[in-house]
Amino acid sequence: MKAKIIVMPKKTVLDPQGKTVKHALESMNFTGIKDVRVGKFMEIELEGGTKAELQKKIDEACHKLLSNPVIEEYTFEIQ
Amino acid sequence: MKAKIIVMPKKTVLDPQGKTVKHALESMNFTGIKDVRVGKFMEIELEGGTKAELQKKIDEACHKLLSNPVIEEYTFEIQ
Amino acid sequence: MQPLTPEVIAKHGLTTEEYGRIKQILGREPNTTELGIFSVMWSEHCSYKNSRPELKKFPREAPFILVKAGEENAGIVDIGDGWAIAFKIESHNHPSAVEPFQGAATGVGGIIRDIFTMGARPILNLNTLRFGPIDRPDCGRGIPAPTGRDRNVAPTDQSAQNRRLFAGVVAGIAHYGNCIGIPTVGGEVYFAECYTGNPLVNALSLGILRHDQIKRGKAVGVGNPVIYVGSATGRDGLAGAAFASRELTEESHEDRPAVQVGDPFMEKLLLEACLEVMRKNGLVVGIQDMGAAGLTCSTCETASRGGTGIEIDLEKVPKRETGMTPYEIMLSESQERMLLIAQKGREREVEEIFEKWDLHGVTIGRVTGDGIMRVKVGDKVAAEIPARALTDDAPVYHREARPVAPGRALPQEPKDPEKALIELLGSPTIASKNWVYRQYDHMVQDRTIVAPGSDAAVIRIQEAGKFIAFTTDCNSTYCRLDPFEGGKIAVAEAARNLVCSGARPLAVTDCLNFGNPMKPEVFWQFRRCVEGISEACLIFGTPVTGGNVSFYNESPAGAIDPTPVIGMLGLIDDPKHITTQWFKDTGDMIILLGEIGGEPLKVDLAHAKRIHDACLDYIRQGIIKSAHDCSEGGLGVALAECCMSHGDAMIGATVELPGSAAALFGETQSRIIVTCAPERAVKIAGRVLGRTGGAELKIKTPRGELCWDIARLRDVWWNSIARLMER
Amino acid sequence: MKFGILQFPGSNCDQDAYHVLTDVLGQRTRYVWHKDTTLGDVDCVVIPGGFSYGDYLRTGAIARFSPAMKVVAEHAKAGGLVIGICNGFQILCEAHLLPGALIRNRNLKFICDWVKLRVESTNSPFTNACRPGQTLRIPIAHGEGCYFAEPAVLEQLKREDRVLLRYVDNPNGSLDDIAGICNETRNVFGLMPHPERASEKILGSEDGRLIFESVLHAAAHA
Ligand SMILES: Nc1ncnc2c1ncn2[C@@H]1O[C@H](COP(=O)(O)OP(=O)(O)O)[C@@H](O)[C@H]1O
Ligand SMILES: [Mg+2]
Repeated sequence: MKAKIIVMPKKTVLDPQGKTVKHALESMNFTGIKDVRVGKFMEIELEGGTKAELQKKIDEACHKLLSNPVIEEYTFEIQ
Repeated sequence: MKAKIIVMPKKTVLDPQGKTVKHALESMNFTGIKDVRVGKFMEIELEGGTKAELQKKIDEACHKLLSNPVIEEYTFEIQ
Repeated sequence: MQPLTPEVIAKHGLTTEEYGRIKQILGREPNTTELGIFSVMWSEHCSYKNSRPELKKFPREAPFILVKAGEENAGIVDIGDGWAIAFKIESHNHPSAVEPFQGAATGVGGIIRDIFTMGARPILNLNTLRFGPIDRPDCGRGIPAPTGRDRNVAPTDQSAQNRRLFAGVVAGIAHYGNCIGIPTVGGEVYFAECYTGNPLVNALSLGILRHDQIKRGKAVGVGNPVIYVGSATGRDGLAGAAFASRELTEESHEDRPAVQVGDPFMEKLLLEACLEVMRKNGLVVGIQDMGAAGLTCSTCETASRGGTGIEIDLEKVPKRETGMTPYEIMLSESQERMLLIAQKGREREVEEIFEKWDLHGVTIGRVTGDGIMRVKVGDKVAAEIPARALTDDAPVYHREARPVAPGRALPQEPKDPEKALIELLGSPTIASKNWVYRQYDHMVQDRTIVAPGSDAAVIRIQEAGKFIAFTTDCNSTYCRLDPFEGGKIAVAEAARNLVCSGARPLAVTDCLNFGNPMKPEVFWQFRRCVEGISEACLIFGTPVTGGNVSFYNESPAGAIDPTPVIGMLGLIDDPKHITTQWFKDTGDMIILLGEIGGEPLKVDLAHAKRIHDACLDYIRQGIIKSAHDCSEGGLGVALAECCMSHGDAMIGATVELPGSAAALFGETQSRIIVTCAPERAVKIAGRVLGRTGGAELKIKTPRGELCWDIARLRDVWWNSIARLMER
Repeated sequence: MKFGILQFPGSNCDQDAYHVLTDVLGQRTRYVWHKDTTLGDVDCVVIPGGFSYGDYLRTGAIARFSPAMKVVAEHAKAGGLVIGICNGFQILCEAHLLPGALIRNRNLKFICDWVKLRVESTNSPFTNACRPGQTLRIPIAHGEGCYFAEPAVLEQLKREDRVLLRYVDNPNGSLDDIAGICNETRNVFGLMPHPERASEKILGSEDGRLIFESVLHAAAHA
């Protein structure tokens, strides 16, 4: 199975990277951009375990290791 | 509308970050991990334009700026 | 208007008496925004209300001081030929405990702003770090994790937690300093139990400028525009007062981040743009960065210093989020923002320079003549307070101090001195810090003559044809055992490190990290350390030009050991004087300046000064080839470092020591190991220890000969931290 | 010979390069602002180190689109000399003026240290003052200096003698120990180490000067 995890800076936290990318796109004449946010995408290939078990394990991993709860939030999917 | 973009290192490019995450997960007693890859996730909020137009624009942005075809590949979705 | 309940007042950290004083100043009840403004300006961080009477003991005067301690954002000293140096150290301990990477990064960003605010171009950074032990599988004894956030580790494994903090802090400092292009040229790292749960992160920055480029944080010239530039204001760093803002806002239901995210790229633009604006003839009247309590602090302080008032309109303030209240805007700690007071009518010139750097300067208000800090939202007044009341009328407290009997550090007789030296060299506090400084760009700007790895960093100022040395020092164990002696020793060690590098000590900045000052024992430690530092600074002729106080460094296990970090600047008169700690040639004489044995926890300052002067004198006469100060681990560690700290050219030594092995590791103060060509040894007043040469360090003692392979010593010393961190 | 040093928002080794070229080598040198649309009389462009646009997104990714880079590409196409140091190398790769890419160091950490480099080819305007096989001592300071290219590209680089510098002890995981390469026409050079930090004895090495002196040598014999 595969876990796909998205980790994004929290909405209220400054995202310097997103801000800079927005500027760059605009200076390339890309108009109509309201906001850009840049985060991480992780793909974990897994072996064994039921979906429910993995769900729990991945959630724990996201919380403890893969994201920084102080400034980031995560979502994931297991397929 | 919103564009959600995933940029991942190509399979042929080494991904030390993925390897490090794999190790860290294993040292947390997370077993059965076959592979971890770490990439980027970008969310762009857009105003104006039809979906088809945006599709074209985002594809161009991905190709030109948001990813480097030498080392990365991208996929995106517009919602 | 909503009445302010006693709980709201208490949660703002204000006492009933302080609240009474606020009402008296205003002649009415404050509103919540005003309460927030008073609470930050009267906090320890901004007002130094608990420490000010003690800090007055520091010697602060000298003919070469251009901007005195406490006058401005950083002190400035004259280094001759019209050139000057601004430097300062600041703590970012608590944010780093919560989020090590961003906490440390924004600490670096903050101190850099303090320097360029003065008109100086920052040319070097240092960092002083303290963590709990990183080398024990389980050292926690059940102390909970600092944040309850246990990334990557099981909660009981404190050592792993400390490693995570250490790694995060170093990466954060690297991130900010490297990106902005200021070399991080030195610092220190200690590991001790008392910092578990309360790491210390002190960042220091130093900049250069011409005398006529000094800028002040003064709002003068009624009618002059007040210009805001830099990052937009968000709800950053409001966690401390989050309760209040939560009650106050309906629109903001989101979690407020306690931690600010730094943007070193933005700061680089600000740095370049501000220096360019400041250097344009008469354009900038006053300037101040927005640090803690951002807008509040910068507006009322500039007005207070200028003897004026200031009026701003919050509608004009660039905001990152919608629905922000005046309270939130005034108390936000968003990073990378500056406030300028420009000359009226020349706004366009300011804007043009900012635009060149892709920044937007926004005029948010003007200087007034009524002495009032007036905050408006459009036409509505949100706060109206006499500016002086916020800065000069802050309460001052004389806290109770209760002495603690001094402890003693007795040198122990190691059973196996050969093993003991290897263990000492491998212990994280003594081991090489290359794992740290290799992550810092310590060479950018083409100034670094002596990189991290010798007693002090040596930096050239090519634009002025000058050379300076810088070091930070503090042994907090000494300060716990005897705060007065510990304070003296910190200054003496800093001076010694400079002297060993060929520099003449000039001036000091200090970062006083202590526990809760309401505890009389802690306050006594604080007072005694300050007194010790003061006495030593007097003797060495190095006035204190500024610094920072960080109280409330407490973990569940209690207060940290007193940690008054000394940052000291030295001047090198001639590049020929630049000296490093490692042995240079085979066959040289090894000579000790100072005593072999002696009371470790005492420093005789007059004696120390004589040793320093002698050492500098030998360096100036070109007699000695290397000089290394003896600190932690005594002669044994110092000799080993002389042999192998320069990886490309290691040279062994054979020395003879009288007395027991304790003499080998005892930490007697005021000692320097120097080398010279044999025929010049007669010119040196010291004790000949032996000669350099070979691939071993051999020490003959009355109990027999000890011998170490220096490659082995090097391996243990050089790789110890990397092995712990990357296991 | 006139040098032009590019300045992007976030460049931070621009002044170092300027210092070495003017004060140490006595060359006529000026800055080229990233918004400039002409190089004027510049013969050799130096793209300095630093963190252009904060290194956000990818190193060099945003700088590559600046107006000045457009004229640098034209300059290169016309045979003009271009040196990209560190971030400059990253920008040249992003701009496709050099093949491959620079990715994160294998240990995921920024590394600032002295390294030894081997001169693999002296057949270039950037290394002609070196001896073949000469070892140079020059510092590195980067977080993303691991060179990567597809196997076919690497083959071509080797076949065409375009790897000019290799690390003696690979510090960052670079493919085939590559520290510096040039383009097909040998007038565009990218390297991760900082020769401008090793051009004065007092800074610990003068080996970096050989790179700049090669350029002067090439110009004198052009
Ligand atoms: N956090 C740090 N950042 C940069 N350099 C450091 C750091 N910690 C230690 N160093 C460097 O390592 C060397 C040894 O430090 P230290 O053991 O404190 O020396 P000393 O005892 O002579 O003061 C010094 O050059 C110092 O600047
Ligand atoms: Mg020390």
